[in-house]
Amino acid sequence: MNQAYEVSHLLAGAMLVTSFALLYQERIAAVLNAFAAQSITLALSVAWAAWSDNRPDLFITALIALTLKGIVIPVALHRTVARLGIHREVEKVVGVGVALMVGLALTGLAQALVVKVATGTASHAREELALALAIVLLGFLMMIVRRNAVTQVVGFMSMENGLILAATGARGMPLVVEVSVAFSVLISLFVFAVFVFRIRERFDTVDLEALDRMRGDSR
Amino acid sequence: MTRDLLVQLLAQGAQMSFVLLIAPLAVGVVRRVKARLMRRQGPPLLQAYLDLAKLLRKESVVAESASWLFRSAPYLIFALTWVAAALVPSFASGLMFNWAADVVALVALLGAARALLALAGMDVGTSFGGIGSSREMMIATLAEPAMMLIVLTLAIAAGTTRLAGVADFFIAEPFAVRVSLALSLIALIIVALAENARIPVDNPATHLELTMVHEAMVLEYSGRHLALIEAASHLKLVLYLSLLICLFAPFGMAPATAGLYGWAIGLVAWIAKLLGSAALLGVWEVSIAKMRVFRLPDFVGIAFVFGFLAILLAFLTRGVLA
Amino acid sequence: MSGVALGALAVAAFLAALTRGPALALVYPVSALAAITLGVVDLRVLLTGADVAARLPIGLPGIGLHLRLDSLSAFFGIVINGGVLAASVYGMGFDRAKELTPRVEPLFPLFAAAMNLVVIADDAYAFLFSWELMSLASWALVVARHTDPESRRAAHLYLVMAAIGTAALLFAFGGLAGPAGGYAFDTVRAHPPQPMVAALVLVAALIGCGSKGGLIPLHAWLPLAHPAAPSHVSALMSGVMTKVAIYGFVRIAFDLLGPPVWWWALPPIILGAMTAVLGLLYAVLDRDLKRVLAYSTIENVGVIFVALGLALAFSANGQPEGAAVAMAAALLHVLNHSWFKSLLFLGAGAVLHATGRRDLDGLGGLIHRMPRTAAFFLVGALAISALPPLNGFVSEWLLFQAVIAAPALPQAALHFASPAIGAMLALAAALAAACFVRVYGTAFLGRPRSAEAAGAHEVPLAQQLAMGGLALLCILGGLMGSVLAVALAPVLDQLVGGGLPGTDSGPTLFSLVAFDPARSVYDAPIIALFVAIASLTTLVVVHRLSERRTRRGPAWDCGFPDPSPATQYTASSFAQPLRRVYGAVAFTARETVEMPAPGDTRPARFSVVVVDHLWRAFYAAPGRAVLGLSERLNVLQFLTIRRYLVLMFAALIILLSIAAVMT
Amino acid sequence: MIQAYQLVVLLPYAAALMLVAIPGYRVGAIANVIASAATFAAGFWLVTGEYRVGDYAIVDEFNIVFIGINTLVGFTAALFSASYIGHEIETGRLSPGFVRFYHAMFQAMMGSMNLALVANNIGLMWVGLELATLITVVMVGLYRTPQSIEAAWKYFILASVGISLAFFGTILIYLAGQPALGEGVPAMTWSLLQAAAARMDPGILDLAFIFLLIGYGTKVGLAPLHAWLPDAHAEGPTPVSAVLSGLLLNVALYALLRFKMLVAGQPAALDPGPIMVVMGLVSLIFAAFMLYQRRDIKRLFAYSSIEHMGLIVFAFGMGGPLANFAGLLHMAMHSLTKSGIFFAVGHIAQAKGTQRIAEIKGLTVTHPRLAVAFALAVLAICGMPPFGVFTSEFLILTTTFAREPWLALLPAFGLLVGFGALLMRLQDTLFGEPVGPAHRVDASSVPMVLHLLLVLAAGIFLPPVLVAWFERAAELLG
Repeated sequence: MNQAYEVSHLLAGAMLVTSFALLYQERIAAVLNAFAAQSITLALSVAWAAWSDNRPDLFITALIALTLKGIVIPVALHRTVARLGIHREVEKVVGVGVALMVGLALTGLAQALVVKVATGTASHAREELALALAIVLLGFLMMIVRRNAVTQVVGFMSMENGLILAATGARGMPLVVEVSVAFSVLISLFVFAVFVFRIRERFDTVDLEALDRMRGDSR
Repeated sequence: MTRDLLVQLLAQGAQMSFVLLIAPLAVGVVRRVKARLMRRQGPPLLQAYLDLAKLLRKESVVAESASWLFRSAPYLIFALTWVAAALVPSFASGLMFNWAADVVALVALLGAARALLALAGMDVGTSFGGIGSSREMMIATLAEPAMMLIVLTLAIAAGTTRLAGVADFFIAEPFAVRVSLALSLIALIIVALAENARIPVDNPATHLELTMVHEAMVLEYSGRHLALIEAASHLKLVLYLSLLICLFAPFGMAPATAGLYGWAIGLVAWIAKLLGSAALLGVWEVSIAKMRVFRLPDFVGIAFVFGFLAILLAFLTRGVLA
Repeated sequence: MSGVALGALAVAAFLAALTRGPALALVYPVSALAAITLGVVDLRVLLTGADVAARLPIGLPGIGLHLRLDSLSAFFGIVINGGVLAASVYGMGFDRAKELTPRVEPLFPLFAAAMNLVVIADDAYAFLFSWELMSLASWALVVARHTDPESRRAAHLYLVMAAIGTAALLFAFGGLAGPAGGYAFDTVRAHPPQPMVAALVLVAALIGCGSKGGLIPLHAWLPLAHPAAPSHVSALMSGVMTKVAIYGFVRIAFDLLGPPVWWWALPPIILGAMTAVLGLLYAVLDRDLKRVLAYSTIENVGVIFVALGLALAFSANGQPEGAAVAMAAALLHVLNHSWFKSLLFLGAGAVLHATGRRDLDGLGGLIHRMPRTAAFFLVGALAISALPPLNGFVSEWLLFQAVIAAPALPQAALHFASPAIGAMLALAAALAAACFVRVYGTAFLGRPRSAEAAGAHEVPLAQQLAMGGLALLCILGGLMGSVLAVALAPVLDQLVGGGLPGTDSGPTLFSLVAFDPARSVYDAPIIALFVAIASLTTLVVVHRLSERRTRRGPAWDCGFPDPSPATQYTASSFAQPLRRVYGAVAFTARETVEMPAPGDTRPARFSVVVVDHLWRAFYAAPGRAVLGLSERLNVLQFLTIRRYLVLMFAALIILLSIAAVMT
Repeated sequence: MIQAYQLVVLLPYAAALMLVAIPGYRVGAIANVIASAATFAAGFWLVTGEYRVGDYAIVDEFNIVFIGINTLVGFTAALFSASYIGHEIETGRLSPGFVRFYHAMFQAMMGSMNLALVANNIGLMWVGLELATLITVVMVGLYRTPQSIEAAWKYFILASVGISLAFFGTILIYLAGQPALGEGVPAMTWSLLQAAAARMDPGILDLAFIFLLIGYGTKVGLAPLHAWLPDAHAEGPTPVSAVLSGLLLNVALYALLRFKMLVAGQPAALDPGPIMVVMGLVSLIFAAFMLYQRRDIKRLFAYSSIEHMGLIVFAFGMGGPLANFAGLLHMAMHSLTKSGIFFAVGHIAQAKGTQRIAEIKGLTVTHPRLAVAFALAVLAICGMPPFGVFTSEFLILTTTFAREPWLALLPAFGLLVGFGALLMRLQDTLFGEPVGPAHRVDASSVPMVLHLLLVLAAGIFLPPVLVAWFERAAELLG
């Protein structure tokens, strides 16, 4: 039994590494590739959980994670960046070093929070929960330390990956498939809005600050 | 019983008429002493009576813009002052009328007279009436707090605010000259000078527009109205003098129960003391010049300070502080 | 129960009068009728002493709405309904076409009903419900002349201050009711709060009722709001609403808080004395007729709070007869003030109605053109200056007797305070006399200073009737002071357990006795009688002795009479000595005279700068602080989406680290 | 046989599907009103029916009141929007094309909100809330002006982050409940979780409550998370703002309170009281100060919603039966009054053709009846008697002072600062010389008057049955 736990723990650890990779990248293309890697690892982990707990419905989630977030969305975003001629570099609010340090701190916080949990629950569920919490926090961090709209979308999606990981980690939680479907709808709406919004409004810079000049309530 | 009531009534009537008759004499004495000290012949002692008689006979000229208030004010002012004067025990304490009001009511009656006079001053609508009224009211705001402190000291010392009661207390122990009472005596003298518009506060004899206060208000009066106003101011002077005498030099005053004989002695003593204090006032007025209007707050302020000190000392001596 | 039924009828009548259109003119007769009905009910309860109570199922769930008409409420009910009656009779004088608007008339009965409700409320919710309704109705009345920005600003400040007062009262009743929520006054009386909470409750009640009454430093709204309302409404606000504020304080401090502690007396006494003096200094320096009256309301509220403070001090030291004298002074002053202040405001309304001007420097000589209003205003002015035969002096005399008895109190703080308080009250009395001589002198006497003043005409009969009635009350109140004091016996007994010595103890039936006849007596009728006899005899004697001829001629004016009315003393010139003496201290008043260089024909310029420190410290500064802070915070509305996410992230991380650290 | 609670949820969804097929605006509006009326009838039937606890649906004292208010305000909003949107189309501000799916979205939103209220399963409730939020995002962008797109975009991003955090909280609740209730659906049903609260794991429960507080708190509009609310209210059409302010905030707070009940059941867990008190006070005082700088009338009342939500969260943070009762009462009164105010604002915007306060003057002269209704509504929200908000604020402040005298100063300070600003703006709009156009207002004023009457009635007399529900729920809240 613990052999199954070892593999799922390994895959969750791999996803955490990709989250740090997201923070590390300089160019948008690299960010998208790192995100694709994270989604594929998620798909493997969900498939492994489905196989080891013989819960067939999880295979659908794994499939969605693989196809939609692993392949379709990164490719679409690659093409958007190319078509719109959005400049390649990632506009950083905080340097890479600082971002990584904060990431480590968040992971430490996640560990501290989860270690307090009484041993009543199965121990491996606690480790998986700690990793999932760390991934969610790192996804959130990604959204706020990078200025590009694309990196924000990626941050949001990596946060959502953390959620799906936590959901699959929770043994026997119903509705996981339905929720992962709902989330993928949400994300596609997100990307769709970024895609449509950009072309029709012809904004040159993708920097969100530019968006705010059109405020309704002037100072 | 009715005989006793009759006697009381008679005594009260006598007291009121005495006060009225002697007032011009007191003013005459003050003017005569001032003149003699300035090595002048000075007007005859009865000059004030002659002035009043002259004014009564002259016709009264009233300004067009004056209203009924202007013509009726003199009568009211004279009546208020006369009743106030009747309240102050002169030759005997405990007369029939004095339980009707205490010191606070007395001060308020004089306040009413002053307010009516100020209003009458403004009625004609000339600038001098305005000057007189505004300065008179300002001086009043300075004098009233000091007067209140004096009343408070008397209440602490004598335990009552009825003048008759205070007089009886001082008759019983005339020589209890405590420091607090001395201080409140000085305060009362200063307040009296301020209220009667005597020298340091206001010059009764002047008609120099910018300096006069009381005279400015009565500038427009003539004939019988002016006579009444003059009589009222004389009465007010006698009132304050007899108040000083009754509170601080009551020897010779007949107690409430004394018979006719006691009253006679009291009357003689009272007239002597009254004329004596009038003379002293004359001496005082010669020895000091009139102050500028805006130095009055400091002058009357002295009365306030002494009044407050009197109370603190009264607390001390009466051991109330325990 | 008939009382409550009548009360309900009156309230229904009030609300029925809320109709629009031509029925507007119906408002005042209905209000007058309702006021009379309620007045009769109050009088019956006050005299018989039989409380009338009722419990309606509405209001707070589980507690319901308690109403009770006990002798204290009855007394204040009489004050309220007297004022409402006078204002309604005055209101009937408005002519139908021009002067009735849906902005004022429907709110008048609502305002009156709310005030009556406050007085009969017997639980915290009903009290505050009607208290806030009263503020709301009067706010709407103050903002009736909405086109004038001044009255809009006054209305805004007024309702904000009223809200602050209500918040303070909420705290007071919260403290009284305790965590269990026992809001009915009976449960509150059953278990009074512990000392610490009681102190907080007293401070909160002082702020709440003081702000509505106009205690310094919570007064600044009153002189702006009261004049802005129509005159008969400002008469109600000044004469009656401030009394409802005092009722609130009396109900909490004397009835609900249980046995008082001696230092409770200090805040009301100190604040009251300061309010009295400062209120009048404002009044003396102000040039707007209705604002002067509003400031003098502040002064009278200050005097009443001093009396209440003394009553608290005496009853804390177990001297019921002293407390009875102080409380009688307070209650009589409430009654007297509601009469003469309403009279003065109605008079000011009549002047405004006749000349259309409110500034004193534009009036003058109205005594010739409005003889009856001038006479009634004179009675009001002399009454408010506390001059003997009238009613103002009765309560002032009782208050002075209480102050004179104060040195007997054991606590050092109280008995050193008594001379200071005595001096300040005497100063206030003198300033009041100066202020109202100035007002009456500039407005009614002398020669008219403007065309409007010259063209003034007498007001309709109904308005004269209202003013006349109040003037009569002031005179009767002055003469019958002792009768009123005795009528107060049940109220005094309920509040302080003592009573004034009966009328039989004094020399005559009408002599007012403070402690005992040997100590101090004031017999108004005898004094008035003697003054009348004296003036009549002098009249007869002088007419027989002297020339009876009177000649009308130009004013003497020291030989050079000037026809132009500008030479007369105006309101500000009359106040100049007082400004020099007192203004420099309280308002750093500075007068600068700028003389032109010799040979220069330019006229000299005289300017006066009066700085209102209280306004600057307690109103301007906080106002600026709030606006400044809101400007700085406004940045948060214009951040980018990323920065909002940073805020959200920070909130999450803070909470997570708290959770990590805590358990 | 169809149960009331099923009807309340399925009816709007069915109506939504039907409305998608109806192209015309006029017919759509009427259908929308009929559907909302039917939902209101179902809601009324549910409210008067008896409680039942199924495995997916629950009807108890706590959510019965909110279903009632939800369906009522939904109906009045539909009534108002029928005439309001019609006017907007006539004046050309909205082209018929934009409004194509408006009614369908309206009904779908109502259905999702009812789903969230009725759901006994915390996952289902999350789905209901998420759907409602996403639909309102699209409706906020209805006008297709740059400002409304910007507002919708901001609302979308912040709401999505909030939704995902809330979902994470839901997973944690499931994890915390798992040891006590075993795997599968039981560990996500309210009634069972509530019963087993004492046996749940305190550590995970704290973590879960924090995530839920931040996640659902975003939709409640508490201070640091409020950024979407002012712009969404100002740029969306007025009926949407009314529903947003009146209902969506309440449904999110309802969800938050359900979880507070859970945490209250577990004494070992962190006490949520102080956290909620702090967040409530921060929102209350922050929003009060922001009111002074607002130029747009709808943003003004959006910040007033943040202020009142802060006060409500403060009341629940204080805890104790009386404070909880006051909080529930305030929630109900606020939703009725605020939606009433937004209806009035809709009228004013149509009468004056603008939302900028500087350009709205002298309403009492040009539209006296509208001005009086608007004045009464704003005074009601400021906590003036005789309206219901006064009762709840009375209870909140007195109980707070009785327990923590010095703490009571803060909410009072916030309310007074807010009152100063609202009164200043109210007087600016009502009084003075009229400025700008004075068009005829043809949006129906029935909803506004109905809401005012309900709040007035609650201010004077609270029906015992309502009081019993609130008291029962207040005990549950701990």
